[in-house]
Parts: sequence; structure tokens; C-alpha cells
Amino acid sequence: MILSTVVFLPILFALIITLWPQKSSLKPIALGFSLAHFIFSLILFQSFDPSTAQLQLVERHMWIPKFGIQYFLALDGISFWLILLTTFLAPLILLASWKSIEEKVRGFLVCFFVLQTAMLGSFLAFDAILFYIFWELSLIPMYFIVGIWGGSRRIYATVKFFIYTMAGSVLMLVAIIYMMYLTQQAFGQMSSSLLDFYKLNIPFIGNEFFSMQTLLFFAFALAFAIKVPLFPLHTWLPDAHVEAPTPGSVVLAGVMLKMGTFCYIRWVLPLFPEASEYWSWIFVLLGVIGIIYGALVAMVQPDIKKLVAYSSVSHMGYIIIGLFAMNHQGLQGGLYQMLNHGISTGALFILIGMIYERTHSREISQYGGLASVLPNFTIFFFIITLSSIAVPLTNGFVGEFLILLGVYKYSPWSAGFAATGVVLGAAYMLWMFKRVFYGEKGPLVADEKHPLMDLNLREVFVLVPFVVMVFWMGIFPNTFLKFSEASVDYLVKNKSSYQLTVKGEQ
Amino acid sequence: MSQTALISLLLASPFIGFLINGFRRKHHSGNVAGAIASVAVFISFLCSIALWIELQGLPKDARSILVNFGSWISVGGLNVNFGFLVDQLSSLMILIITGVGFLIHLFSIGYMHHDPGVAKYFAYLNFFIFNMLVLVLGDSLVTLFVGWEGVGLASYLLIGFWFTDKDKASAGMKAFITNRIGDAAFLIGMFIFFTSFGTLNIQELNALAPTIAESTWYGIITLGTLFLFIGATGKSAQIPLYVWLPDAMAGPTPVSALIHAATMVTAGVYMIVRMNPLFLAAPNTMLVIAVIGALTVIIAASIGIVQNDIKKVLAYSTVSQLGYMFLACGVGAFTAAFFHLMTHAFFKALMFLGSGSVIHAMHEEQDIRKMGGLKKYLPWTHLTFMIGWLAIIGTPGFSGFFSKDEILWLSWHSPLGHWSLWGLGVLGATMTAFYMTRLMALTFWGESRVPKSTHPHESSPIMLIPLFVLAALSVVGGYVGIPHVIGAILPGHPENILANWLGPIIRPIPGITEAEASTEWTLMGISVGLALISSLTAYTLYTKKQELVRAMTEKIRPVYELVYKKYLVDEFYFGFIINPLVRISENIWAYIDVRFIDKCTFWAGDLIKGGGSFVRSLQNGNLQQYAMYIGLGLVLTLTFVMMR
Amino acid sequence: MTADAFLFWFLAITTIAGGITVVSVANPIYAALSLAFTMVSVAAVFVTLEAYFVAGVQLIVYAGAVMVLFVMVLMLFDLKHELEAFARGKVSGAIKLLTAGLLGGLLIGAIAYSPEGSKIAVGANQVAVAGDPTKNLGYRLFTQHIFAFEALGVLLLVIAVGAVALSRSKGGTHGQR
Amino acid sequence: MDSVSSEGLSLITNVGLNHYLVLSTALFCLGLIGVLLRRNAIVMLMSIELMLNAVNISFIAFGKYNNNIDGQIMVFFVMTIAAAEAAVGLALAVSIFKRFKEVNIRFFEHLRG
Repeated sequence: MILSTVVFLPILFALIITLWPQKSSLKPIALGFSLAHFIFSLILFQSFDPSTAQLQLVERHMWIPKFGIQYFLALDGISFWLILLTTFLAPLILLASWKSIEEKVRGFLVCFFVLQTAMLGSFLAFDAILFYIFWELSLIPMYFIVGIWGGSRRIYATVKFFIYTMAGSVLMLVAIIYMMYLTQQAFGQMSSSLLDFYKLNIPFIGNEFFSMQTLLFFAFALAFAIKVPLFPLHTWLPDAHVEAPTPGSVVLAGVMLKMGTFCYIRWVLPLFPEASEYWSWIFVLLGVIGIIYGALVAMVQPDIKKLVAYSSVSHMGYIIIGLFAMNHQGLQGGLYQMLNHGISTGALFILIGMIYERTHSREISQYGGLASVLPNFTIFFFIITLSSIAVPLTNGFVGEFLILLGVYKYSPWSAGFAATGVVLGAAYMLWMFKRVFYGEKGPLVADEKHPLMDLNLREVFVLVPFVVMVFWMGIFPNTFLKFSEASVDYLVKNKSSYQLTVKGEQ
Repeated sequence: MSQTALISLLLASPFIGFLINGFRRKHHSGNVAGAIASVAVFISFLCSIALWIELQGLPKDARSILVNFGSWISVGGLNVNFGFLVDQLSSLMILIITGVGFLIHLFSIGYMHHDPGVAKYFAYLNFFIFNMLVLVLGDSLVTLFVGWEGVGLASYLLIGFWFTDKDKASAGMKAFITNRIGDAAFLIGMFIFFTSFGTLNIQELNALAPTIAESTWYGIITLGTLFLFIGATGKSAQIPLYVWLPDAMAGPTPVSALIHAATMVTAGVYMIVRMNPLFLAAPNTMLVIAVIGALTVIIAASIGIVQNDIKKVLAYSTVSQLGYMFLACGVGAFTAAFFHLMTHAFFKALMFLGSGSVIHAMHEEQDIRKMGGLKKYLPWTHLTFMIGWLAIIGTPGFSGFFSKDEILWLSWHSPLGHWSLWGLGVLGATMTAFYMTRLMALTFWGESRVPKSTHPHESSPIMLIPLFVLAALSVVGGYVGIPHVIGAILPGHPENILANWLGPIIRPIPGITEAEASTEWTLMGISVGLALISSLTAYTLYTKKQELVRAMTEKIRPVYELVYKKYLVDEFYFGFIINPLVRISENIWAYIDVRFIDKCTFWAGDLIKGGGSFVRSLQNGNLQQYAMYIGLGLVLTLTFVMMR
Repeated sequence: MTADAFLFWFLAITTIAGGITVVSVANPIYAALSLAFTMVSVAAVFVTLEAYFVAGVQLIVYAGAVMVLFVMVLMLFDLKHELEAFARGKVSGAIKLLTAGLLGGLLIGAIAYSPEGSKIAVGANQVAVAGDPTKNLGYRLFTQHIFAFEALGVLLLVIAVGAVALSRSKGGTHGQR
Repeated sequence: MDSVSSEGLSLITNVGLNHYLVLSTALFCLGLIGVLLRRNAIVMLMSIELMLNAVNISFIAFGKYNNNIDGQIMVFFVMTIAAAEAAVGLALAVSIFKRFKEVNIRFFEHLRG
């Protein structure tokens, strides 16, 4: 019952918040709930056994027997840290948005908690239909968060976001249904369990595009690529990020993008091993293009938030190439980079939110000399910047190093081009840092009438966990890597015959 | 104390200093902050000495202390430890770093006394020392890389220390990003070695290095070492990535002394010396290194001749001297490279600190055209600076002479060397003598051009003591590596202590023959003679015949301008790489992202919308049209049925 | 040419001619009259097919009742100003004609190519079902199809009530005027 | 007489099921044209009657040539329905005429989306 509790606790919170009588105490209540949720999710440490690739804490009940649809939640090394990342970010996001969400607080909190459930569910679901429900459910609250509490072009952004993601997931639904049909052919009983999907032997013909495995592969891969977002499908992201309110951006960057990359490991690579291997070059190519392209475009953004959004495109490119390198280092690096990106980009968005609350502007050219006015803020921003540009002993380095190493094994040229991202990443972040924090005071900073206040205690409380995580993950990555080691090891060694078993069942 | 505790303390001490000063960065008391930081470094220095003594106690072939603080990254076959290795090479290096570092900390107490951000400054300095120690001690390329990037970061922070000045902030950024280019290549180099050797541990890599040289250009070792060398060109300011170092002079002068002269910029040399078996196995790489080194010597020296900023002259001199070190590495004279690294650390730190003293005395004036005749105001500074000058131009008996001479000799004599490399080296030495004498002449000698408003004054003792110590080191530092030919004629036949000490970890140059003493003496004579002539010329020109200089400059105006503007390399980089890149980025953003990809999605949307409105227009409520659709449907169905 | 064939061709021509007139004349009264004419022709066709009872019903119900209804309604409306017979829109008109033509062509093609047609045509003069067809019809109607027959009766009742109700209302769905 | 013309002649003289079916089709299409093209609602109703009659012809013809009385029963039903339909249709036409003073089919377009 642990996983169900983890997944559905936020829904319960949302219900309580809907019925809560006092409007004024909503935020503290919600913060308390999310903290409780995080602490509860720490139970997973105790009950999770990192030494095996088998599924753990399984909850499996038949739901719609006719189609073999099950209520099937399980945890393994791949999803373990993403669950904790999700629950870890929640209280911080709520605390960070203390001031930025002033209207319709109740609605916001309900959306937020429903979103939590949806994201957690899609990480834990091992049944295709159940997964699909969670996957789609995550869109709806996000749609409202951007659409109601967003910036001036929020409707445009939210509709774009919604339609992009929807377009991909419809393809995925077709593929899921087709795979259910295949299970009926193969086993006589229709099933949507991922474990049964793994058992399928889908024929693959090398250079033919219209062969079954290739088509299914692309149906899934496209859906996830939009979510990630991979290079040519990324244009929804900057708009959504810029228009979203701070908590929306953080959830989007911190967790929702990870749903895409996570699903590559959970679904695409093991389900379609031959196709993934055969077509991996496309994804590595797009990933590398994404890295360079995202970095270049980020470099010239006039808007800080947009800059960070494009940097996300660049960082997610790293994750993709790491995953499609399909070796130990690449996969582990990819998984690790997911967490890194959640921490560092999440923190960047929070920081940008904080400065936006003070000046109501995100124009880089309006800033300058912030370092002499807000020294504490600058230190936090600088540490997160370091994490983002992958300086050793911060979390970013471990991820990027592993990914590039994995990709080098896959294709030295790709690694060579991807490594330019290391330089460009430093270039755009530091250039932005220089323009915002260094130099003479810009018009917003020098405004005598509205002197800027440095971080208050609440904001420090928000940021310190991020900084701790940045260094912890940078200095002791093994504490994190060992949880996914068994699963990744199993995946690498059984690429073409990937089958998961449930722990305790033989 | 155990070795583990020693190394822990060695590393922890500056880091703790960094934390303490970092948390009390709002305090303005320079003395307290400086004391904390200096003590922290001094503890490290003591630890270094202790470790060196420990090493002495070990047998000659097993002089290494490896301390492993546990696993850092362990994924699949990759195992990176927090392992720190003290051996003959790194023990000397940490002595230099902590020793020179300590002196520079002391100097900084006086120099940065009045700066409000002094605590932050010392925090950064300690942070730098910590990272430099990690770089030097790291037992694998990854750990080395931690320090490698860490020192880059510290350098970024210190160059941009006065960040309210936009140019200084830009200089920091330039340094970091240029270094990053090298770092990216360094990463690739690491990957190449990891995929072919399965390890990144330096000792294991050195042990695995084949003894037979690789002759192809695209062999694993050649490629790997080439990429590592690109990394080194970034960190050690070689062509083509040297451009950041002159700009890095925007930082406080002691920083220039510590980071951009004595320690950080030599990291590339250190790395190559560290990995010498691998580099020796790749003669093609060695050739590249030697050529790049020699070219850097000449180009940097020629720019140095015409610069007017005292720190810029020293900066180009540093680039040029680093070129010597790479030249030495390239011809396989790793010991010589390290020797020069050491002596250079002494005399260049000395000269930078001396320049700091001058700048301090001149109230932040750095233009040597506004100095002159400072000898009488700053006697001690002048004296120590002169010792540095004598060392750098290779006056026999001073440290620079021994190290530079060894490099020049081996670049002639080594089978990896060539007479042309030697020629470039000697030319560089001649130019060095010229521009350093010019610097001396314009700053300290001749008549005073100091503006009336400025009253130069000698620096406080706390700034002078480091100068004295470094001056002493600049003199005696060379006697640890007395060349064989000189040793042979000296009483007691002193050995080359450094070569003996480093011997076990440095592979000899393959195929090197016994030296002919006569040739060596001749070459030495030529280089010393040329240096002497050129310094005399410079002395005469810049103390007595300034008009002649002016006339000559007028005559070769275009060349002068070109050199003065640093061969327009910066302009080239900006004009052909950076600005186009920014413009391309703007265009791809505007055209690919907004106008193309977004437009495509809009087209897709419009298509669907258009389809929708078309279908909508079909449902216009006209009954007869509906009936027609029924008819059409029948027609289609019938056609379909009949076609089958 | 046999009498049968002559009769068929004659009736076919009158039927089609009547139909064309119905569709093409502008004045609805003329259309109604030619519709009555067509109905009678069709009744005659039924006779040639030996469906005497149905032919009678055709005459009574169509040519009698329904046509009267039409004519009365037409008389009720005064539609002299309605001069244009056809809806506007040349293109759509052409498409509609084309649709009808295609449908006809396809059906005729289907008939012509069906193997059934010729087979049955040979047995055209075979003896009809034993006994009086009308009696037979009545028997079948009140035994086998009694439920449908009764249901039709109910339907007619409903229709009668509904038609009265509809024509009594002021018309329109947009509220009373 | 050559074979072609004899065939043509037999097509005229030997009247069979196909003839009736073609007649029915022709009448049906005429009715369809009327429904599609006429603008007067009452004439459209008449055209519908034409179409129904066309169907009736084919029913009877099939019944006759298949020796089956059910065709006639079907026609009987169709006629009843046709009468009902005419009644309701005309009632609607009347009420619409009352409302708009017009039976042009354009006035029936108010249901469009």
C-alpha cells in the first residue's frame, strides 16, 4: 500500500483543501501536507532494496479483466529517485510561491496536488493504460496552472503546450492499444501490463520504416520526444516556461520534462530494443543538435526565463544522447542528469521568480550590478549557475561527465560535438550572469525609490535545500547512483531480452 | 602524524579558511581575514614539508604516498576515487604552491588592506589554493579535472573581483570560457583514454603506456594526448587559447602573481609532465607541443616588447615563458620543463609582486610611460625586481639561467628536438632580455616621468618580506638543477638534484645520446651572449636614447601597430568566431525557432482549422445539400461495391 | 412486338414523361397534376405486373387521397409569385445533377451487369403463384404481417393527430408572434 | 437481320425484370433531381413521392419475377408510409407557410450550425 499512498496522498490533500473553510490558512496547510508527503515518501528508503533490478512494493489488482487492464504500481531503481525528486520539490515549490500566487490560492493548490499525483503515478505505473491515464492527467492541472496564473500570453502558451503534448500522446495511445492487441495474439489473453509487453517479440526489419517495431517505436518515441522536448519539437517549452508562474515553471522543468526521458528508459529502450538500437542515431543526432542549438539560442535571449528555458532544451539533449548511447555510463548519466536538471533548473526558476517578484521584469538589459545590491542572492544564483554549467563537485558535472563518456563509447564524433555544449553552456550562463549581476547598476537595480531587498528567511529556507543537494549530489554521487545501478546494469546486459520480474515472485 | 591525516589537513586547511572567510565576508578587517587565510595556507605549507620529508624516508623507487578517501563516481567499469597521490613530482609542486601561495597571501594583506571586499578576496585565494592542491594531488584524470576546473573558477572569481567594472567582469568571463574550450578537449582526451585503457588513474595509465612510440596521427595515444594538450593550451595560455591571460591582469596584482604566473597557468605543464610516459609514446603530439610552445615563446615575447602596461608586459612574458615549458615538454625534456616551471614560479611571482608594489606605490597607475626613475623611491622593490629581471633574462648564476639553458640545450640535442626549435628559443630569450630590460629601464631607471600629484612610497614590510624571500629563491632556486656540464667544472661536482629526484617517474627521452660538452658550452654562450647584447641595447635605448626609440617606432609604424594590438588576435576571434556565433544564434532563434518551427506548427494548426471550417461550411443547413451528400454517399458506396 | 412489350414501353414513356414534368415545371399546380398522371401510369405498370390489388390501392391512395392533399395545400397557399422552379447556384446544381446522374448510371450499370436480370427475363411469362394473387395477398397480410399491419394503423392514427396539431400551430420554433 | 439488331430488337420485345428495374431507376433519379434541385418544399415532397413510387415498381417487379407475393405487401406498407409522410410533410409546410409566408426551401435553413 505504500506506493498507492504515495501516489494518492496528494489527491487527498487536494480534497481537504477544497473543503477547507479558512482561506487564510490554506498555504501553511498545503505546505504542511507537502512536507508530510515528502517525509512519508522517505519510507521508500527503508523498504526499497537497491541490490536487485526486480520490481518492488508491487501493487497489482485486476481492473478491467476483459482487456487485462490492471491497477499495477511498482518501484524499481529507475523510478526511485524521480519519486523522491517529485516529493522533494513540492514543499520547496509551495514555499517559493508563497508570494507569487495571491489569487485563487485554493484552485492553485488543488491543481498542484493533482499534478503531483499524476506525475508520481506515471513514474510508478506498470500498466500501459494506467500509465496513460496518469500521463494525460498531468496535462490538465498544468494547463490550468499556466492558463490561470500565468503571464500575459498565458492562453497562447498553455494551448500550445497542451496541443503539442496531446498530439504526441494520442500516437502513443494508438501504439498502446496495438500492443495490447499483440498481447492477445501472443498469449491468448489481452493484457496491458508492461511486464507482458516486455515479453512480446515484436518483429523488426532493419531498414524498412514501415515495419511493426519501427512504427511502434516511433509512436512512443515521438510522444516522449515532445515531452522531453527534443530539438525540433521544443518550441512549446520556452513559451510555456516564460508564461508559467514560478511554481509552474519549476514543476515543468523539474519533474514534467523528466517524464519524457524517464519513459524512454521505461518504455522505449526495453520494449523496442532492435529499433532503438537501429534508430538511435536519429535521437543522438537530434540530441546533439538540441544541445548546441539550445545553447546558442539561449545565448541571445533577452529574457532570463527564456534563457533558462532554452538551456533546458540543451540539458535535455544531454539526457537523450546519454540514454540512446545505451551503455552503462550513458544510462546512469542520463538518469543522474534528470535529477540534476530537476534540482538546478528548478532552483534557477525559483531564483528568477524571486527577482521577478522584486522588480517585475525579466529583461536582462534592465539589470546589471545586482551583485553589489543583493549579495546573498548572488551567491545562491552563482552556485546554481555552477551546477548548471557542470563544474566538478557540483551535481551537473557527474551527469555530464557520465553522459559524455557513454556517448563517446557510442560515437566519438557525437561526444565531440556534444562537448561543445560544455563551452557554450558556460558561455551563455556566465554571459547572462555578467550582464545581470556584474557591471554598473542597471535601471532596475539603481532605482532609488524601490531599493531591492536581499533574501528573506523564507527564501533562504527555499534555496538552502537546493544548494545542499547540488553539493551532495556532486560530491557523493554514489549514494544516488547505487540505487539505480542494479536496474541499469540489468537493462544494459539484457537489452534484447528485457524482462522484469516482481520481487518475491518466481 | 599519519600520511592520511597530513594530506587531509593539507587539503582541508585552505578549504576551511575559505569557508571561514566566506562566511565572514561582510567584515572589512583585512588583517583578520588575511591572517586566517595565511595561516590556513601556512598549515598546508607545513604539511607539504612534512610530506616531502616522509617521501625522503621512502626508498628511491617507491616514493609515493597514495591516500584514498573513498569512491567518488562508480558506474559500470568506471571507478573514480577521491584518491590523492604524493610522489616526487606532486610533492615539489605542492611545496611551490603552498610556499609561493603563502608568500602571496602575506603580500596581499598589505596590498588589499583597504579593499572592502578583503574577506571575500582571501576566501577566493584559499579556495584557489585548495583547488590547485586537488589538481596537483589528484590520482586520476578526473580528480585532476576537479582541480583543473576549480582553479579556473577561482581565477574567474578573482579576475572579476572588482566586478562593478564591466571590463573586469568580462575578463573573468573570457578566462573561464576560454578555459572551458580547453576543458572540453580535456574531457574528450579522458574519454579516449578510458575507452582504450579502461582506467583514468594516472599511475595506471602511465604504467599501461606503451614503450614503443606510436607513429600515426590518429592513433589512440596520439589523439588522446593531443586532446589533453588542447586542454593544457587553455589552462596554460598557449596558442591559440592564450588570449585570456593578458586580460586576466584585470584581477588584483597578487592574484596575477599567484594564479596567472606561478601556479595555475603551469597546470598544463604539470599535467603533461605527470603523464610523460603517454606523451612520450606519441611523438606526433610531442612535435605539436614543441612547435606550439616555440611559437608561443616568439609571439608572446614580441607582443611583450611593445606593451606599456606593466602587468601586460609581465603577462605576455608569462605566456612566453610557459611556451618554453611546453617547448621543453615537446622535446621530451620533462625535467627541464618542471625545472623552469619552478624557477619561473619564483621569479615571475617576484616580479608580479614587485609590480604590485609599484602599482601600489603609484596609486593604481599601471602605465610604464608614467613611471621611470622609481629606483630612488622604491629601493627595496627595485632591488628585488632586479633580481627577478636577472633571473628571467638568464643571467648566469640566477635560477632562470639554469632552467632556460637546459631547455634550449635539450631542444637542440634531444632526438625529438630540432635546431630550428633551438633557434626560436634563443630568439625568444633575446626578446625576453630586451623587453624585460625595457621594463626595468622605463619603470625604475632613467629620469622620472611620474606625475607631480603622485608621491611614490615604498611598501610596508609585510609586502616586502615576500619579495625578499622570493628574490632569494630566484637566486638559489636554480642550484637544484645544475646542468651536467657546469656541474662537472664546479668544485665538488654537484649533481642535478632535481633530475635525480624526479628520475624514477620521468621516462628518459628515447634514443638520447651522450652530450658533447663543447657543443653545449657553445650554445650556452650564444644564448647568453645574445641576451646580453639585447639587454644592453634595450638599456641604452630606453634610458638614454628615447628619441631614437620614437623615431624607430615611427619608421615601422604599421608593424608596431600590429604588434601593439597583439596581432589583432582578439579582434580576429571576436570578428570571426564570437560575433558571428552570436549573430548566427540570433538568426537561428529568429528564423529557425520562431519563423520556421513555430510557423510549421501554426501551419499544422491552420490546416486543421481550415479543414474544420471547410467541413463546417458543408453543414450549412441546406436540406438539399444534405440530400446531395446522401446521394454522393450512395454513389461512392456503389462505386466501391462495384469496384470489388 | 407483343402487346406486353408495347404496353410496357408506352407506360414507361408516360411515367418518365410525367416524372420529368413534375420535376421541371415551375408551377406547383402543374407539377401536382403531372404527379397524378405519373401515379396513374405507375398503377398501370403495376397492372402489367399482375399486381392488381396494389394497382387499385395506388389509384385510390396516391392518385386520390395524397394528390388531393397536395392540391388542397397548394390551393391554400397562394404561390403565384414563385416563378423560379429551381434553387439558385449553378455549380451546386450541376453537382447535384451529376450526383443523380451518376447514381442512375451506376444503378443501371449494376442492373445490366447483374447475372440475375437475364435469367429472370427468360422466365418472364411463367405462371404466377397458384390461386388468386389478391386473396393470397390478403391472407399473408393478415397472418404473417399482422403485427406490421396493426402498427401501421397506429402510425396512421398518430400521423393524423400530428398533422392536425402541426397545421393548427402558428408555426416556427422561435416563439409566438 | 444481323445479330446486333436482333439483339437490339429482343431488348425491346422481350420485356423482363431489367426493364422494370431501369424504369424504376429512371423514375428514382428524376425524383432525386427534384428533391435536390427544386426550391418549392411542396414540389420536393412530390418528388419524394416519385422516388417512393420508383421503389414500389422495383418491389413489384422483383416480386413478380421471383414469384413472391411479399413484394406487394412491402409496397402496401410503403404506400401507407408515403401517405403518412405526405400528411406530416404538408402539415409542416402549412405551418411554415403560416410563419414565413413562403415555402421556399431556403427558409428551412434555420437549423444550421
